[in-house]
Amino acid sequence: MKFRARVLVSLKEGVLDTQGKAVLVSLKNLGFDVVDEVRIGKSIEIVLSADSMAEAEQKVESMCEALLVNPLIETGRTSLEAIG
Amino acid sequence: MKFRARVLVSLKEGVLDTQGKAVLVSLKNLGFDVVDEVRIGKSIEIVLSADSMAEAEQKVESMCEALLVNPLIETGRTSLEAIG
Amino acid sequence: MDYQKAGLRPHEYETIRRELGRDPNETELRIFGVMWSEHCSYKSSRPLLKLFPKEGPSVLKGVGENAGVVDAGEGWGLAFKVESHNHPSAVEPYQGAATGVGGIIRDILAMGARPIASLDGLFFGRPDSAKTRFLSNGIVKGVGGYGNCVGVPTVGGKTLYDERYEDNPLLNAFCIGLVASDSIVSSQTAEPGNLVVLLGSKTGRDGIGGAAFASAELGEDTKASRPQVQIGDPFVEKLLIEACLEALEKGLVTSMQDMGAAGITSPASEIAAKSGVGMILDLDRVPLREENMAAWEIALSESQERMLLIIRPENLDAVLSLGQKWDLDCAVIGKTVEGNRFILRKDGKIFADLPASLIGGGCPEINWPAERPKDLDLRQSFEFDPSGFSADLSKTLLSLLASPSLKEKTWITRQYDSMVQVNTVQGPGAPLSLVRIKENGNLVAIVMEALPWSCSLDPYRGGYETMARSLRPLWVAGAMHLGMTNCLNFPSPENPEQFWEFSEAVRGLADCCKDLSCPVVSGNVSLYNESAGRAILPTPLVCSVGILPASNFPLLPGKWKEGDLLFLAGIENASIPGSHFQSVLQGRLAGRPLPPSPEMETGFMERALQTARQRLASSAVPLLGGGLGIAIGKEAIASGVGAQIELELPTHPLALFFAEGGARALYAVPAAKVPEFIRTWTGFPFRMIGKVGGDSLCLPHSEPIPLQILSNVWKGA
Amino acid sequence: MNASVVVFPGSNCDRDVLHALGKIAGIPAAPVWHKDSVLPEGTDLVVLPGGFSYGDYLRCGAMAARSPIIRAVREHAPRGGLVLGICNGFQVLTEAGLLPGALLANSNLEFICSPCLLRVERSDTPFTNAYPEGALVQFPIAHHEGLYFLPKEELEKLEDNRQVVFRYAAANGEAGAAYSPNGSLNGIAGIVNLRGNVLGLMPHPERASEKLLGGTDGLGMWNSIKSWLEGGAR
Ligand SMILES: Nc1ncnc2c1ncn2[C@@H]1O[C@H](COP(=O)(O)OP(=O)(O)O)[C@@H](O)[C@H]1O
Ligand SMILES: [Mg+2]
Repeated sequence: MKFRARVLVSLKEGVLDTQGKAVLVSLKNLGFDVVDEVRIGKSIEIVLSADSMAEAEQKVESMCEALLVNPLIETGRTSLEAIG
Repeated sequence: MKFRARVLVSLKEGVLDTQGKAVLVSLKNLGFDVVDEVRIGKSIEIVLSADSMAEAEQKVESMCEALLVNPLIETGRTSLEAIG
Repeated sequence: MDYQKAGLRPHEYETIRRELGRDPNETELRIFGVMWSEHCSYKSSRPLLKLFPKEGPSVLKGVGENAGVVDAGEGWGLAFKVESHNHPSAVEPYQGAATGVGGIIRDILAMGARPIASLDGLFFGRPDSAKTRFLSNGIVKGVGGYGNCVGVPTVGGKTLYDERYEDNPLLNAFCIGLVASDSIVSSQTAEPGNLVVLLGSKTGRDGIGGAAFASAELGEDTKASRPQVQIGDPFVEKLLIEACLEALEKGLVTSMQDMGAAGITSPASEIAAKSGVGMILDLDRVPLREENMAAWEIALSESQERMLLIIRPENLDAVLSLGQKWDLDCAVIGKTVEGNRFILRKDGKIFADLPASLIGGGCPEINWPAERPKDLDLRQSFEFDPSGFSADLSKTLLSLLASPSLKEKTWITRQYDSMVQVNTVQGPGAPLSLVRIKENGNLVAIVMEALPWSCSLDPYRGGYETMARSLRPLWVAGAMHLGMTNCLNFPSPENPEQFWEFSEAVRGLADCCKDLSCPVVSGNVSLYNESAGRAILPTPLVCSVGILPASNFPLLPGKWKEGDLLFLAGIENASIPGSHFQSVLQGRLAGRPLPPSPEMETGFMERALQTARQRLASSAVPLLGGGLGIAIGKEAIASGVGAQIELELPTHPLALFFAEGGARALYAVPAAKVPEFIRTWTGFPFRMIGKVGGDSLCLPHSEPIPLQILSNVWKGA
Repeated sequence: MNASVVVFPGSNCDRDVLHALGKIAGIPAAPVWHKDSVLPEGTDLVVLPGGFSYGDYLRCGAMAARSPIIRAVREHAPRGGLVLGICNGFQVLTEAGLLPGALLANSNLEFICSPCLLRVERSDTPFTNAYPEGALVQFPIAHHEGLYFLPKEELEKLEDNRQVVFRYAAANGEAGAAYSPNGSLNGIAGIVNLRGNVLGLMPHPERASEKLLGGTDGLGMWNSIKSWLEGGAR
């Protein structure tokens, strides 16, 4: 079976999000003063094969640990869907 | 009212995803041969004030146009929630 | 599909039908549409390019290959070329610039050379407009993003602001590489029975028709009409460089070409035509990134980071394993055969069957009518009237130093890795860049120059001066020139006045090259740089390359010493027309730049070389943008010491200090060397103009400028 | 005395380091491919050079830190072998967990190529014993992700353990966050592990090793390593 996982990787609280800050400033400069906060993260979309949703989940989990997320500065949140 | 918007910015179909390609190779090298495809995008989280959901949506829409999304190569998908 | 949709003119279509003896099919038509576009065929400029002198004792490989190669001594050659990526950079600045850098690097690689340095020429519109900010930020980030990652140092460049580039910014990318003279790769060496191998990235629908896009004016609907933006992947390019160089070193490659405009079709048909072989390509063997690509899409896709290798069958395994080693796609996509047919097949069907030489070489030249601009006389009539300007030289100097085109460019240059490869002797920030060749100890000297203001007033004189000005910094540093490459950025040739300017500028460049024996070894033409009737200034850009033997340390600027005497070598009355003074402070270009003087140039060259070789000065700069005044100002800032300028003033002190052009330089000479310096320069106009010392710059009859202020103004701090 | 310089796909300072070690410092050095899982026999020093390993696409150094050769480096370090990560190599070492912390995007979000003054905070490491403590040296930087980050308590621990070896500084000798060109916490430009045999730094000593190229302050590092390996400095 095929699955599509989406891992949202965001910077941990307390880690300076310079890019988010810069975008905030630019948005304000463009006249969007209604914006309070901007945070920028990564969205990693993975298509993979697995026998079950549970297996797919576990696989993605180990990919996060092995490579996709640096736990010192980031957290990852995974969502999964079966795509046939 | 406050809203939290999340804009998922991904590369258009057909546009070379240099990052995704490199991550795919690396995952395979790490032994994850179950992975077929990796695409990497940005996730932009915005906290903003607006009078209504509709207004918030329209504001985020114009931010995407003005700055957040490069329509030549990217598409943006927005989701919104009221946070009080 | 009709031929006009493919971008062909009626007589071009007729030529095709006549040569083929039949109607071309759709794939063939699309191929001709792209290959016979201005960008690929040079149909409007070919007659002019014949004016350039292409031979010289230094030339190892001349025009006709991807890049020319000159002799760098002890069995080493330098391959170099400059190319435009203007249209793509106007539409998607980051990727446009990035792929421009990537493309020129592959051109150099295609000669078998390891790329050792890049330079970038940037022309932007109004410095304070939002559009310019967007474009310039994106373009600079793109140049850096690509060059930094691929590990080729960006060691210099040129940046100019003028509102006539507002909608059509220019990005010219230069690259130079080092190759053993006996290992230069050629596109003329394929033999029948070779395999055609595609190495690098997979092919997608990127930039299909990009060459045609670069051959028309930018329209209102540029964004919509842009096929698919090319995305650069510098990481893959780095792998490609290493893989190709390794393949060459192991002797696995018979011939090689980079893939740029017109995708696979261009290099493949070029190799076939130049080597005198036929070629059969199976497009279904091309590794694809997207589904359902048509034959013509595969044939014309401009996906980046790909090279075409021609190899002998016995080397296939070794080449495939190199591809594997470097994680690159590597596939045999065809073979060479006897004859001259260029055949494209897919799924067992023949999609194109053409004489190879017709594709790249068959497009008829166009001789556009040229007409001297009607308003030229008016524009050239000019009498300098200083009454409208402040007579205070200090004030004028400060306002020029702060002008966008003259002020410090650190915001750009610090985004470029200028030191990787550990060869950079002089990086950005001087009139020339210097790169050491580890292999023989010699230093390569590179200068990029363009003078659009002068060219718009008098394209012949402007072209001549551009060329001469690109050589003078070499001589002043002590380097002898080896050759030049150029990028001719102009608006539409279909406008007779614009074509006249184009022709005159080329004539000016060519005459200077002939007068000073500087061969033209490569180049590129970019036309149709206009939109909505707004044309760019005529912008021929030149990169000259010279060599300095290992035993001679270069004479560089920024090294004033307390007590040095300052000398101006060269005439005192240069030209206000076309100068920064005129453009910035007068706000209107008028008059005529200096006429060429080959005698002055050669007289200057001999003495400048001698001055450098005998180390008769502590510091030296040729007079460039902003003239004598700016040269003094920048030298003081760079050296961190002031000067007292004392000389008898002519009627127009402003002209003495801020006029431009001509073979001139500013020298700081230690007292002990003065007699020898004077002996060297006797017979050429020169005079002492002051003395180095103190912590302010004192210009005649003007408020002294404290160094700190001078430097802050220049840095925009 | 042997050095191995790891070549990752995308490394671009590997040849520079080989040149500095081999041609200038006189330390025999050879390249090692990232897919190799053992270091060449007799390797005393492993250098992870600068560049853009794997394009630096996910996080700088992340993918390189998972390559086979790093497993060998992990075994080399506990044996007391020397490991030096320069620029991208420093990023790889943090990603591999061989050094603490992470390197984030420069605070101005731009690539910065510029000469930098550094204060040598320790002269008792294998890499810096030829410099007097507190010496000011000039090495260039060239990176986009050089902001050294570590959560507060851990940062304090790092300082307490005297693991900071190079700090961005001013000409008057002051050093610290105020002089970080990239926003680096506490002005940190380079750190060592507790044992002192693994050093990572963002600036490039190999670019400051020849007078012709503008400076020779980097020679001190090669000389330190040499005398350490020859046993003199231990
Ligand atoms: N785009 C650029 N890329 C790299 N270096 C540049 C660039 N623009 C300018 N420079 C460097 O800055 C210096 C001055 O640039 P230039 O545009 O020629 O102005 P000027 O007329 O003041 O010489 C030169 O040393 C040049 O190499
Ligand atoms: Mg210049």
